[in-house]
Formats: sequence, C-alpha cells, structure tokens
Amino acid sequence: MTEKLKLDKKLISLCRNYTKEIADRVEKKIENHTTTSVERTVLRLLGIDGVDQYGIPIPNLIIKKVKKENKLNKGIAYWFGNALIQTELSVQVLAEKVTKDEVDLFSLPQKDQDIVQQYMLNLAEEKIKKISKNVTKRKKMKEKYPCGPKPWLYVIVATGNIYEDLKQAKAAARQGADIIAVIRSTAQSLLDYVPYGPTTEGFGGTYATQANFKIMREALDQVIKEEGRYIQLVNYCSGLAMPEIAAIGAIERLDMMLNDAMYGILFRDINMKRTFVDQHFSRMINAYAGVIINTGEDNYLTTADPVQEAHTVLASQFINEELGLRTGLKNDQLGLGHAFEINPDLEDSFLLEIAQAQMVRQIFPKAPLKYMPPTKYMNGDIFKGHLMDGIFNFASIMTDQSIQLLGMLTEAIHTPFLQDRALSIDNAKHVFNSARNISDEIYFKEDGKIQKRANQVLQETAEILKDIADKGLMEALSQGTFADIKRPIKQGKGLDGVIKKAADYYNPFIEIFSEELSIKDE
Amino acid sequence: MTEKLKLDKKLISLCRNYTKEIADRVEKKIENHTTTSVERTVLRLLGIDGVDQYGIPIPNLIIKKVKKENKLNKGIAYWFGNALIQTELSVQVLAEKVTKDEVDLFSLPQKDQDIVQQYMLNLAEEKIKKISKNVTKRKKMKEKYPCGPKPWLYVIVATGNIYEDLKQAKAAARQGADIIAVIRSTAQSLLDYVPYGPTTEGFGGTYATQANFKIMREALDQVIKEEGRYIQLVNYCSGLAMPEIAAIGAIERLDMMLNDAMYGILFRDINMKRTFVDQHFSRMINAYAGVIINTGEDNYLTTADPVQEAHTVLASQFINEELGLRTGLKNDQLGLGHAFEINPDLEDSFLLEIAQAQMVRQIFPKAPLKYMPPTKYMNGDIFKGHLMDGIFNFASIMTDQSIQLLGMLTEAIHTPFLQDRALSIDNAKHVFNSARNISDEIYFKEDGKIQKRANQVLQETAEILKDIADKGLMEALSQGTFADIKRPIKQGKGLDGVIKKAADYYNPFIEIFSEELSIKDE
Amino acid sequence: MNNRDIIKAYGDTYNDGKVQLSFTLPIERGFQAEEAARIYCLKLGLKEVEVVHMKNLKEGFTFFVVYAVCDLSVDVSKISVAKIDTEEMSYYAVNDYIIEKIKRPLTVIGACTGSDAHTVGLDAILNMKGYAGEYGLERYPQIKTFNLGSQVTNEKLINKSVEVKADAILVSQVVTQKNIHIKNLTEFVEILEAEGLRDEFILILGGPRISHELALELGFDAGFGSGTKPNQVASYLAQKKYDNLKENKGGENIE
Amino acid sequence: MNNRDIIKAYGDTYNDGKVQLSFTLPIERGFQAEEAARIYCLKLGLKEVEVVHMKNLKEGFTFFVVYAVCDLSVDVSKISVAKIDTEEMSYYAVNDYIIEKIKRPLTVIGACTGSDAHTVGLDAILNMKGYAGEYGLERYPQIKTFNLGSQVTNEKLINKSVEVKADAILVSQVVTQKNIHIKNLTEFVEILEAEGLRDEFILILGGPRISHELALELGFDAGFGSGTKPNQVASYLAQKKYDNLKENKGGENIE
Ligand code: B12
Ligand code: B12
Ligand SMILES: Cc1ncc(COP(=O)(O)O)c(C=O)c1O
Ligand SMILES: Cc1ncc(COP(=O)(O)O)c(C=O)c1O
Repeated sequence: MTEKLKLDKKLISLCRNYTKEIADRVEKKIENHTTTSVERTVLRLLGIDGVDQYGIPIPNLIIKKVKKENKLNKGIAYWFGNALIQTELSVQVLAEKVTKDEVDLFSLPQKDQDIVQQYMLNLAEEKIKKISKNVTKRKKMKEKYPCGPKPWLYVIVATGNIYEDLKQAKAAARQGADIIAVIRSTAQSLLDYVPYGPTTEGFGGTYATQANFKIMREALDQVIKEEGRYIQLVNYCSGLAMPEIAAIGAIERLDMMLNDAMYGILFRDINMKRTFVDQHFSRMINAYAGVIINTGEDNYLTTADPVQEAHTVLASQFINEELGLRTGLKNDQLGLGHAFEINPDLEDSFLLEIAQAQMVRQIFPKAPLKYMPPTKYMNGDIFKGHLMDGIFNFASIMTDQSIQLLGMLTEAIHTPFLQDRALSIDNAKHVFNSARNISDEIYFKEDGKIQKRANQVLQETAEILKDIADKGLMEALSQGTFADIKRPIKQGKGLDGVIKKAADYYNPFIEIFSEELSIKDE
Repeated sequence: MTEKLKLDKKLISLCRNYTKEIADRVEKKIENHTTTSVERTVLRLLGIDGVDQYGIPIPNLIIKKVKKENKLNKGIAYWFGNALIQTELSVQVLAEKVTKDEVDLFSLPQKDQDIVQQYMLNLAEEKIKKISKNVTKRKKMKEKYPCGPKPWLYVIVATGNIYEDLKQAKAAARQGADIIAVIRSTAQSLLDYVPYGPTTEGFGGTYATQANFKIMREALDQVIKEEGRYIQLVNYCSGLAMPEIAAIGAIERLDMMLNDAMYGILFRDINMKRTFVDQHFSRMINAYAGVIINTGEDNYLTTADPVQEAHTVLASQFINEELGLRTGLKNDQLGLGHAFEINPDLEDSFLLEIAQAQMVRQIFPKAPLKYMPPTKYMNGDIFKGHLMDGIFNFASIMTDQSIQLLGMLTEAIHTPFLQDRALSIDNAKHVFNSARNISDEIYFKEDGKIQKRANQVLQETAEILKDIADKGLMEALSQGTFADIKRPIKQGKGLDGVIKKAADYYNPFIEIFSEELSIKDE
Repeated sequence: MNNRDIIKAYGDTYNDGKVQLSFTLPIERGFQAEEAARIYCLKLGLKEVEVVHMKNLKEGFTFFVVYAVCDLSVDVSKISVAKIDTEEMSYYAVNDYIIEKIKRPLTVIGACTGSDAHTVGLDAILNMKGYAGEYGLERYPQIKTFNLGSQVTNEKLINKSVEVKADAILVSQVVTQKNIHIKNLTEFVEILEAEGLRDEFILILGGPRISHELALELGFDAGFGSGTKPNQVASYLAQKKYDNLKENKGGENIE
Repeated sequence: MNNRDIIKAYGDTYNDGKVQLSFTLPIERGFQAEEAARIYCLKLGLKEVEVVHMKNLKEGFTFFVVYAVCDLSVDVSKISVAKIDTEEMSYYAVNDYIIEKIKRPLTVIGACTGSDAHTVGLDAILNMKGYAGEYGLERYPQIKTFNLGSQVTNEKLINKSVEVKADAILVSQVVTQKNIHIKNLTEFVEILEAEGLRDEFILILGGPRISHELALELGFDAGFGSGTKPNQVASYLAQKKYDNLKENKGGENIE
C-alpha cells in the first residue's frame, strides 16, 4: 500500500522523540516505587486466591498486614518467600494461615536476601508457566480456529449477571462477533481489590472476577470449537486493581484488556503515580501473556470536541505507544484507541473523520487499532443511530482499522439488548463485506481537505508533545492538557498505596518479565 | 474534476456512433406514422378538456370518430381546424358539439389544406403560450426559490387518494424533499386515455389526471413560497396515453416525467411502433416544456442481474440519450436512469456499484442522472433496509449523482408510510451533508477493481450496441436483448392505434416544436 | 409443558418483556404529543412506556420511538401451526421419486394472477435458472412446465390448466395492498369449485406474504412464502400427487 | 373538543392505526416462533398483525419485526401535562430581570449525584461555554455558580448548598438503569425535608430521561430533559425566585 496521506515523516519522528523524553521523565519519577496493588499481584501470580469470611481477598489481607508494618518497601516476595522457606508450607496454605494470623511473616527467622530471591525466582518461574501455557494454547487454537478477518467485530455484554451475559456472549459469537467484552460494573475501578466468585448483580456491567473470567472463557472456548472461529475475550485492566486484573486475566486466558496510561487519572481521579506504577507492571503481565491492550483515547472525545481536540488523541496514542513498548508490549499488542465522535451534522464531517482514521493507521502501521463508535451524538432515533453506525463501519473498512467496537442503535437509551447487538453485527458484516477491498482502491486528493486535515492534526500534536516534554507529563496532566481535566500530582485516589522501594526491594516477576520480554531499562 | 475512471474515449464515441445508426433506423420506421394518442394530444394542446356523461374524455371521443372514418391519416388538426373555420365556434364548444354529434367534422365543406394549416399554426402558437409561460414561471420561481443542492432528494407518494397524497407531499417537502413524484395507480399505463378529475381511489398509486396534477402543483407552490425552496413535481409520461400526459403535465407545470424509449414495450407489452411514435411526440412536448425526463433503465435490474446485465443499462442509456436529443431535449433534461440493485451480499459489491455509477457520471457529464435505490434485495428487516439505503446514498454523493430516488426501509412491506419517508429524507440529508465533498477528494486506483469493472462494462456495451445496430432495435427487442424480455414487432397493446400518415398529414405542434427546438430531421 | 414454554419478550434479561415500537400520530410535536404517545401505549396495556424519540414530521404529524414492557406471555406448547409435512428432497431425488412412484411426468402450470405483474417470484420457482442454487421446475426432466407470466385472469389460467391437463396449478400473488390477493384468490377457488374442477388439480399458492395456513384457509392445498426454493415445491408436488393417486383422487389410478 | 382530537396512529391514511414493533422471543426460529410472535401481538390487542421479518439470534432466540394495526385512540383534549410556564428569556433579559426584580445576584450549585459520572449534561448548563449556542450559567454576571462535578453524595451536595447559601440546587441524573435515579432523588428530597431545608432552595432536576412531571412527582420544583438550553434554566430560575420572594418563601423579602 502506498501511503495515502502525505504525512510529514520528520514530524512523526519528532513526535516520537518528544514522547521518548516524556517517557524518560515519567519512568524516572516512578522507577523507585511499588504499590499495594503491585504487591497483591505478586501474590496472585504466585497462585494465591480466595477471600476471608467477610469476602476480603486474601492478597489484600496479606498486603495490608505488611503495609501496616511499613515493610512493603522490601517487596512482598521477600516476606512471603522467607515464610515459605521457613514454614515449608504450600503457597496457598501459607497465605491462608497468614490471614488467619496463624503465621506471622515478621516473627519468623529471616533468611538471606539472596537465598529468598533465588527461591522466589524459581517459584515464580514455575508458577508463571501457567501463563506461558495459555500463550501456547491461544496460539494453537488460533491456528486451528482462525480469527475472522479484520476489522474484528467487537461487542459488549453488560447485563450485570454473568449467566445472562453468557447467553448473550455466546449468541453474539455465533452471530458473527469476533470479540466479546464483558463491561465492568460501574465504579469497580474504584475498588482497591478484585471481587470474588461468580457474580449476578452488577450495575451497568458485570464485576470483573476471576470466576467470571473463567466462566466466560470456557463458554467461548466451546463456541470457538463449534463455530470454528477464535473468539477473543476482553475485560478492563484499569482502576485501583489494575495489575491484579492483568494477572487474573493472564491466568484465565483473556485476549485483550482495556489498559490505558492515563485513563484512570483523568476519568477516575486516581493518583497519577499510583497509576503509572500500576500500569507499568500490569502491562508487563499483558505483554508476557500475549494480551492486546486497548487504550482509551476515545474517552477524551466523549467530553471534548473531536475536531478541536483531535491532536490530544494522537498525542496520547504516541504516549501509550512509547510507555507500552517500554513494558515489553510488541507493536501488534498496542490496540491504540480512537473514536468516531465527530458531530455528524458538520458538513464534511466524514472527511475529517477519514483523515484522522487514516492518519492513525499510517502512523501506527502495525498496531491493532481500536476504533470506537459514535456515542455522544446518538439520540433516541434508533433508525438514524443504525445509519450512523453503518457510516462508522464504512469509515473503518475504508481506512483499515483493526478492532471495531460496534455501535448500538440504542446507544442513547439502554445498555445493549440481545437484538441491538445482533443488528449491529449484521450492520458491520454487511458494510465490511460489500466494501471489503475499498481501502485498496481509493486514494485521496493531493493536498485536498483530507490530506490537509491530517497534516494539521499532526502539526498540532507535535506542538503539544513538545510542550508536554518541556514541562513533564505529570505537570501537563495537572494543568488540564487532556480532556480539559486537571489532576493535581499529589491528589487522587490510591496515593496511599504508593510506596518507595527500599534498596533491597525484590519482585521476581519483574525480573522474569524483563528478561523474557527483553526490556532494557529495568 | 479530472476523470476518475480512465475510460476508453474511443469506445465511448464508438457507442455513440452505433446508437446513431440505431436511432436512424428507428426513425425511418416510424417517421410516416402517427397514433390515436398523438392526435388526442393535439386536441389537448389546443385546450380541449372534459368528459362525456360516461366519463370518456372528449379527445378520445373525437379521435374515435375520425379513426372510424379512416380519416386520421390526414391529422386531426386538419379536420378540427376546418371545422373551426367553418363553424366559427370556440375550440371547446366545437369539441363538445362534435362529441354530441351536433357537428359532423366530415360533412362540413372542406377548406384548402394550406388555409387550414396556416389557421391551425396560428391557433397552436397562441395556445402553446400557456406552456411557454410555464417555462418562464418555473425559471422565475427557481431564481427566487432556488432548488436544493444535488443530489436532489426525490420521494414518492402513493396512497391512491390525491388528498392524502397532498398532506404527505407537503410534509415531505417541508422535511427536505426536493422532488415529489405521485406514483400512478397500477395499470394506468394500459388505459388508452387519461382519467378525469380529482381521484381518491387508486391502487398502489394515484391516477394521473390533469386535476390531480393541478391540485398537487398548487399545494407545492404554496410550500415553495413558505420554505423558500423550489420543489419539483413528477409524474409518469408512459403507457398508451404517453403524449397526452406530456401535454397535461406541460400545462400544469410538472417539472419531471418518467419517460423511457423502451419501458412500455418491455414492461407493459405495448407495441413498439406505437411506443416509438408516442414517445417521440411526448418528448418534444417535454423538451418544449422544459421538463426533465427520467428514463427507466433501473427496471431492467429488478428482473435481470445487475452484475451480468450492467451493460444493457448503459446501452439503453445511450439509446435514450440519442432518441432524446433528436426530439429537442437538451442534455440537462436527460435524467438517465440506473439503480443500486446489486446483491449486497456479494463481496465488494459496493465497488462494482461505484464503478457503474461513476462510469455513467463520466459518460453523460451533463445529464441529471436518476439513481434508483435498492429494492430487490430489501426484505422485512427494516433496520438493514435503512442501512442499505444509507449506503446507496453514500454511493450517490461519492459519484455526483443528480436525482436521488430515496429508498424506503419498508420497501419489502408496503408503499411508504409518512414516517418511512421522513426517515429516508433524514437518511439522505445526513449522508449527503457529512460527506458533501467526498467525490472531490477521492480517486480510484489505476487499473484497480473499480476501473477495470467500468471498462469491462463499457466494452460489453459497445458489443451489444454494435449487435443492435446490425440487426435494428426492433429486431433486438423481439429477440430479448433487454431484461430477457422478447416482444414481437407486430404484437403488443395499442398497435391498432398506429396509423400511417397520408401525404398531406398535418400537425401544427410538430412544426412549432421542430422550429423552436431546432430539431433537424422533422 | 414446562416453564420454558411460557415466553415473553427478551431485552437483556429473561422475561423482561421489552419491546420497541414506532408510529406516527396526527399531532403537533410537543409535550402534549409526547404524553399522547405515552397514553396510546399505556392503553395497549404496555408498561414502563418510555418515549425515547419524537420527531416533527410537519403538517401536524409527529413520529415517535418508544420502548416499553409487554407483560403478557405466550404459551408455546399451545401453539399449533399447519405445516407442510412432506419431506424435502433434492432435485435428483424428486425426479427418481416421480419415475418410481408416479411412473409418468407431471405437468404444472403457473401464473401471476389478477393485476399482479410481479413475475420474479414465480419465475424463481419455475424457470430453468431456479433460485438460491436450486434448479427451477422447468429443468426437472420429470416435470413439464407452463409459465403464463403476469396479469393472467383466473378464467384464462383455469382454461389453460384444463387444456394442458395440468397436475398442479401454481399461483403467485405479491401485491397484497387492501387485501386484493384475498379477493382474487377466493374467486379463483370459487370458479374451480363451481365448475367441478377443484379436485382435478393440486393448488399451490406462493408469494412473500403467503403462509401455508393462509393458503389452506383460501382452499389451496399448500402455500409457500418468502425464500421458498424450487425443490421444496417439487418435493411437495411429487409426494402430494402420489398421495392423491393412492387415494384415487382426481380419478387416475396408480398402475 | 372536535373530532380531530380523537387520534390514532397514522401510516398513510387517516386513522389506519399502523404501528411498527420489534422484539425478541426466547424461541427457536421457525413457523412456531412466527406464530408465537403473532399471538403475542394479538394478545396486546393489535390487529392485522404481520410478522414481516424473523431472524435467528442463535442460542434459542428469535428477533421479529412486526407491523400491525392499533385500533385504540387517544383523546388529545383530555391530556393535561405539567409544563414549565415561565417565559423563556435571553441571556441579557435574564440578567436584567435579576437586576431589576431580585436586586441581587443568585447563587446556584449543581452536581451529578450518586454514582452518576455523566457530567457533560450538567456542564452544558453550568459551564461558561454553554450549549447549543447559549452561554452557560457561569457566564451570567448575575448568577454565581458552583459546579461540584460527578458522583457527589446527596449529603455533600446539601451541606455545600447550605454553606454557599444557594438559591437553587441543580441535580443531574443520566443513568436510569434499574431506576437508580428514582431511588437517589427520592433520598435527596427526603433528607432536605427531614432537615427542614426543603423551602430554602429551588430544586431543579435535569437529564435525558427527566420530564417536568417526573421532577414534580419527586418533589422538585422543575425538571428539564434532553436538549435543554442554559437560558431556559436561567429564565425559570429568575422568575421562580422572584415568585418565591413575592410569596415570602424561603424567608427573604424583596426590597
Ligand atoms: C421487482 C418489483 C417490481 C417490478 C416487478 C418486475 C417483475 N417482472 O416481477 C416492477 C418494477 C415492475 C414492480 C412494479 C410494481 N410494484 Co413492485 N416490487 C418489486 C420488489 C422490489 C421485489 C419483488 C421481487 O421480485 N422479489 C424477489 C422474489 C424472488 O421474491 P418473492 O416474490 O417473494 O418470491 C419468492 C417467494 O415469495 C415464493 N413465491 C413467489 N411466488 C410464488 C409462487 C409459487 C407458486 C410458489 C410456490 C412460490 C412463490 O418463492 C419466491 C422465491 O423464494 C418488491 C419489494 C420487495 N423488495 O419485495 C416491490 C413490491 C412487491 N411492489 C409493490 C408495488 C405496490 C408495485 C406497483 C403496484 C407500484 C405501482 N404503483 O406502480 C407496481 C405494479 C406492479 C403490478 N401491477 O403488480 C409493493 C407491493 C406492496 C404490497 N404489499 O401490496 C412492493 C412490496 C414495494 C413497495 N413497498 O411498495 N415491482
Ligand atoms: C458520554 C457518555 C459517557 C462518558 C461520560 C463522560 C462525562 N464526563 O460525562 C463516560 C465514557 C465516562 C461514560 C461512562 C459510563 N456510561 Co455513559 N454515556 C455517555 C453518552 C455517550 C453521552 C451522554 C452525554 O454526554 N450526552 C450529551 C449531554 C449534553 O446530554 P444530556 O446528558 O442529556 O444533557 C442535556 C439534558 O439532559 C439536560 N441536563 C442534563 N443534566 C442536567 C442537569 C440540570 C440541572 C438541567 C437543568 C439540565 C440537565 O441538559 C443537557 C443539555 O441539553 C451516553 C449515550 C447517549 N448518547 O446519550 C452514555 C450513557 C448515558 N452511559 C451509560 C452507561 C451505562 C455508562 C456506564 C455506567 C457504563 C459502564 N458500565 O462503565 C459508565 C459509568 C458512568 C457512571 N458511573 O455514571 C448508559 C446509561 C443507560 C441508562 N439509561 O441508564 C448510556 C445511555 C449508554 C448506553 N446505552 O449504555 N458515559
Ligand atoms: C482504557 C479504559 N479503561 C477503563 C475503562 C472503564 O473504566 P471504569 O471501569 O472505570 O468505568 C474505559 C472506559 O471505556 C477505558 O477506555
Ligand atoms: C420510465 C418509466 N415509466 C413508467 C413507469 C411506471 O409505469 P406503469 O404506470 O406502467 O406502472 C416506470 C416504473 O417505474 C418507469 O420507470
């Protein structure tokens, strides 16, 4: 494919240079930190699961104890590893005993740091095989039951009840969906833990729990075999429990995760340090587990104006890319997000949209771009809504998008009914099939509206990235650079879970991931 | 605009040469003929109107008498003119007296041919002012209340009841429609007369009568003033009364007429000679009245396959163009028809459709092309139907079509409800606005699927036109060249109304039109 | 019968009863119009009526989109629908069946009757080319086909059927506005009965708004709706003919 | 009242009663499903029910599109809807009105309450920028605005309202699933009443599924739905405040 938009290549490199500076500064600020959730994740990766009689997850209970003693800065791996060596208990049994105060991590004799580290590294390598096996399994399944052609049809289920979700997910897959996302209950992102067990009462979505992941994965695996097509499963790796969700997702073989560098900061008022630390570790897990992340740039456009703020989307994509690559994610795991949120009543709005979509496509040629449907300008006119979704699908096939989040004709009314989803799947299949090769057939006028628009956005992006590079991302976020939202550096939820590492801090998984994913900076 | 499809210009000229040969041969076959309906039209153009006590129109009654005496070959103008001179009655009074047998056209003394001809020429010139005034009026109104941008939104009303149609037409115009067509009651085309008066009981459509035309025109003129936008009115100038409808349409200032060279032959089994003679005269009237004709190539595709038979559409367009130009129609009055009837389940069907639409656009750059919506592949899934109509609208704005016959989501169910029409208008406005300048922005790949397809269709068209030129159009029609339908030359309805002209045949209107429209061959 | 037989509409939760409606009322857009739409739905017995969209159609009309709950249910175990119960066979199987069981080719005649000019559906069943990958009846070596085309009067169709000694008459009706098809089809069967010809023919009706039930009501032997394939009609025809012969209907004996 | 007041749905002919429906039933696609859909509609009292489309949604579900006749009618003359009856004024007129009649600036406070995080609608009314070409309340020199943003608890909103001596409290509710908004709003008014604060404030409710009627039912003074413009809210606010002052409500006197 020759390039359709004559984008200024130098400007693109410049953007990537600024982004490197930005990432360097962020990393500098977070490199000596861990968080309660990262440490809980270490426990989960070791295989610890379960809740106490009040429903509090064991990882939370253990980490709380360690934190209370101000000993988390050494890393839970040391304390737990030492106890394993000393007590010779199995991981899960020890964990339960610790929660029940039958074992006190700190009153046990303390083995040498080196010994514990080596012990834990071995254990972690052992435990993490579960995840690498999942990677192999996914690969094999995809060979036997190949994915549908791109753009992949991505639909959500959101009933709140995992069993109701199940029916709808299976139906959607059989109707032709390639990807099923189980929308999370509202406000789960603010829970500083992962709920437990199968759940039937979510609100505007269904709780992300390991049991729910497992139920859905098994059901979809069944459908995969029957339909002969691989169906990808998605959940939300964001909020205060971000890395833990990455861990349970990796264990239950989820294929994609919503996982953004800045979403929690901007839209959930989570503290930025907390977010950046959590995000870094969670992405390593996703990288290792072969998960595609979906970034959240689309969210900017539900509040900000898509024409005015188009460059913030591109800027954020550059940042997500750079931060992502640094955690070991490969380009084909970077599902950078954008959205068709432009006011459709604007004359030539479709041209502006095509400019943006094609620009993103060209700048990130290997990324499985995630394209979000119109939501803001949808209203109760379901017929018009269905048409808008069709035009969105058209824009996607015209610009080679990868992950197509299907719009619903009832967007302005309710979370999707079974029939809404079916109509959307039909819509996308129809448009994609009837214009399958259109992107290969069409060129844009030299210096026309489309080309000009793309270059203008790119230009504005370079300017804003320069500005962010100058002042630092954290500073920029605190000044409202993205989505008009200002987040002070020292505020936001979860700040108290951020801990400065001691010199002898240890986390065996970081070591494994850094090694396996060939991450330089760690 | 540079040309998007690299069409073979020589092939296009070749097609036009073949078409000239075809037209020459058709004209040779019909030039010495008139028909009962042409003669009735002469009376109508003189201003004769009304019906007898059985509802039979006065023009029919008079022509029947003359035909019975085998004296129509001289032309009604002579007989009626002679009687006018002899009786000194007014046109309408004389007409009524003739029908009541109070004046016998043939027992009156006969003035010299020359005198009668001169008298009738003067009278015709006088009478025809009504039509030229309409042309001026339309022009002035369009200056004051300009038409909307192209593609014009064209909708139908079809309740059977002119008063119900009226409400719906006004509503549609206010919602944004540019063109209102009153669909004719089924089988009106087979009536060898024009029904009379306002009608309220049509079937699948409303009778075309002069009164109905007037009612609708007045209502729309009202809306034009209120909305500040010219609204065009359309009816059907086809069937056994084709030229008469042209006449009443011209008198009531209709703006467009469905009027095809071959439609009646193929789809209504009307005799071909009858059709060609009627069509020729009706087109002169339309030409003079500044009416845009809409040809009927779309009809082929409701039975034949749009991929296989695409070239027959183009061939017919060439024929309609050539025959049209020869009647004095200007290029901007040739609303050549085509249709988006391609099977949408065909991979890349949209590309094939774009190839056809763009090809037609380039070959007939000045023609106000009439583009018909999907109908054949519409089913009860109204949501999908609405989407298909949207894609059709998209194809139109992408290829600069002119007259957009809006598809209805309920195509497979019923003639349009008020709400169906409103949704369609919204659909088209939405698509056109959001991609207003797309055709200016987009190019097609050199030698890609689209370009190849267009050239292939053009090639096949040249072949078929050559074949028709060799054997003659009438022969071709009798062999099933179009729409798989075979029509023997000497069969079909209305053959008995075809009359060989005598040497002294006279028709003052043909003289006037030939003069005013600078038609050469007459 | 178990509980799963008592069903209600399903939005996203079992038995939530969610339905979507749209309609136009002859009333100016506004608060009163919205309320009128709501009341209209409430009168129908719908609950939780939400008027989610309201659009001014001008000239005193307003269009509404509504979501509501329909709290009624249907007992599926109590529904019985007339079905065509002959087995569907392939092109080859039908031909073999006719050779083996009926031992002579069948003759069928088809037409779009009355003012109906929609021949595409009938042609799909009758013409060589066929439909949806299945050959049309004309192509069957064991079926002799007459296709009279469009706008055929009932009288003409019957006369021709007698003339060619048809085994079956196939009638297509596509236009249903103002129930014109009912009128036309009723007349058709009445003429046949009046002339004592009803039992001479297998009467098959088809068209997008035709159901088997409707066909039976109107006095036909079978009805075929949207999406019918030629082999389905051929299968029915062959088996029905064989049954008739066994019952000695139509006066012919099986060898 | 004349005949034109008794209205029915309009398809293409006065009083034809045509309506469109769509819904899903938990039943396998087929003849029985089609009949179930028909019966479901007949039970609703619809007539001439035509199931025009049926689609297999898999897992035992089928989707239907239906056209039918609803023979009921609504008497428009008997409908009365609560309407906001204050006059709509422009930005300038509202400011002048406050200066002239109330003689001091008004203070308003707004929030998305409960778990609701949809701030766009509230911001449209409150922020400088405004909405649909109208400035937001913040921009009005005569209106002092506090915007607490999203997910504010009822308690916090009330405390803050007391603290800033608000004249009006503006509550936005967008999420309505499982009627969460009703619960949340009812609680809000109950707390105010329990604390004897109800009459201190003009209570204004807004959101896409909010009607004035619903707001009144819930104990608010006014409700604003989809498409509300800031000046409409400001107009209401100023006039309502003036009325309250005249009636000596809230304890303040007009000078
Ligand atoms: C093509 C078409 C035409 C063509 C017909 C060409 C032709 N030679 O057939 C033309 C353009 C001429 C036409 C004209 C008109 N049409 Co028309 N037409 C259609 C259209 C678009 C498609 C019909 C079609 O071909 N379907 C494809 C075939 C394969 O499907 P089918 O007919 O259902 O057949 C299948 C089954 O039903 C069954 N079947 C059918 N017949 C039989 C018979 C037997 C024996 C058996 C066993 C099975 C069987 O098997 C077939 C294969 O599966 C429909 C809209 C639509 N999308 O359905 C409107 C439609 C049918 N037409 C309509 C109308 C009103 C008209 C006109 C009256 C309009 C006018 N005022 O001029 C005219 C007049 C025609 C007349 N006198 O009958 C309306 C009918 C409304 C109604 N419910 O009554 C429709 C629904 C469009 C609309 N929304 O207004 N039409
Ligand atoms: C943008 C958006 C979001 C953004 C919100 C960003 C933000 N800062 O506001 C994000 C992406 C964060 C979001 C998240 C969610 N959303 Co949301 N969202 C929307 C969306 C697309 C548009 C809403 C909007 O901004 N409209 C534009 C504004 C201007 O219109 P408005 O709100 O109606 O406001 C006008 C009037 O109502 C009125 N008004 C409104 N408030 C007030 C207040 C006063 C005092 C007055 C006078 C007037 C007034 O004036 C305004 C101007 O005219 C809608 C779908 C849609 N198209 O409507 C879904 C929608 C509202 N969301 C929905 C859901 C379920 C969610 C989630 C719960 C999903 C999940 N499981 O995560 C989350 C959680 C949010 C939460 N906790 O509340 C559902 C709600 C379903 C329902 N009926 O209950 C919707 C309908 C989408 C859907 N079909 O599922 N969402
Ligand atoms: C990247 C990302 N993370 C998370 C979410 C959802 O977050 P929450 O669970 O906080 O509503 C979204 C919302 O669409 C998102 O885009
Ligand atoms: C050119 C032309 N004339 C006439 C008609 C309608 O003809 P009739 O009145 O014979 O149904 C059509 C149908 O669409 C047409 O395309």
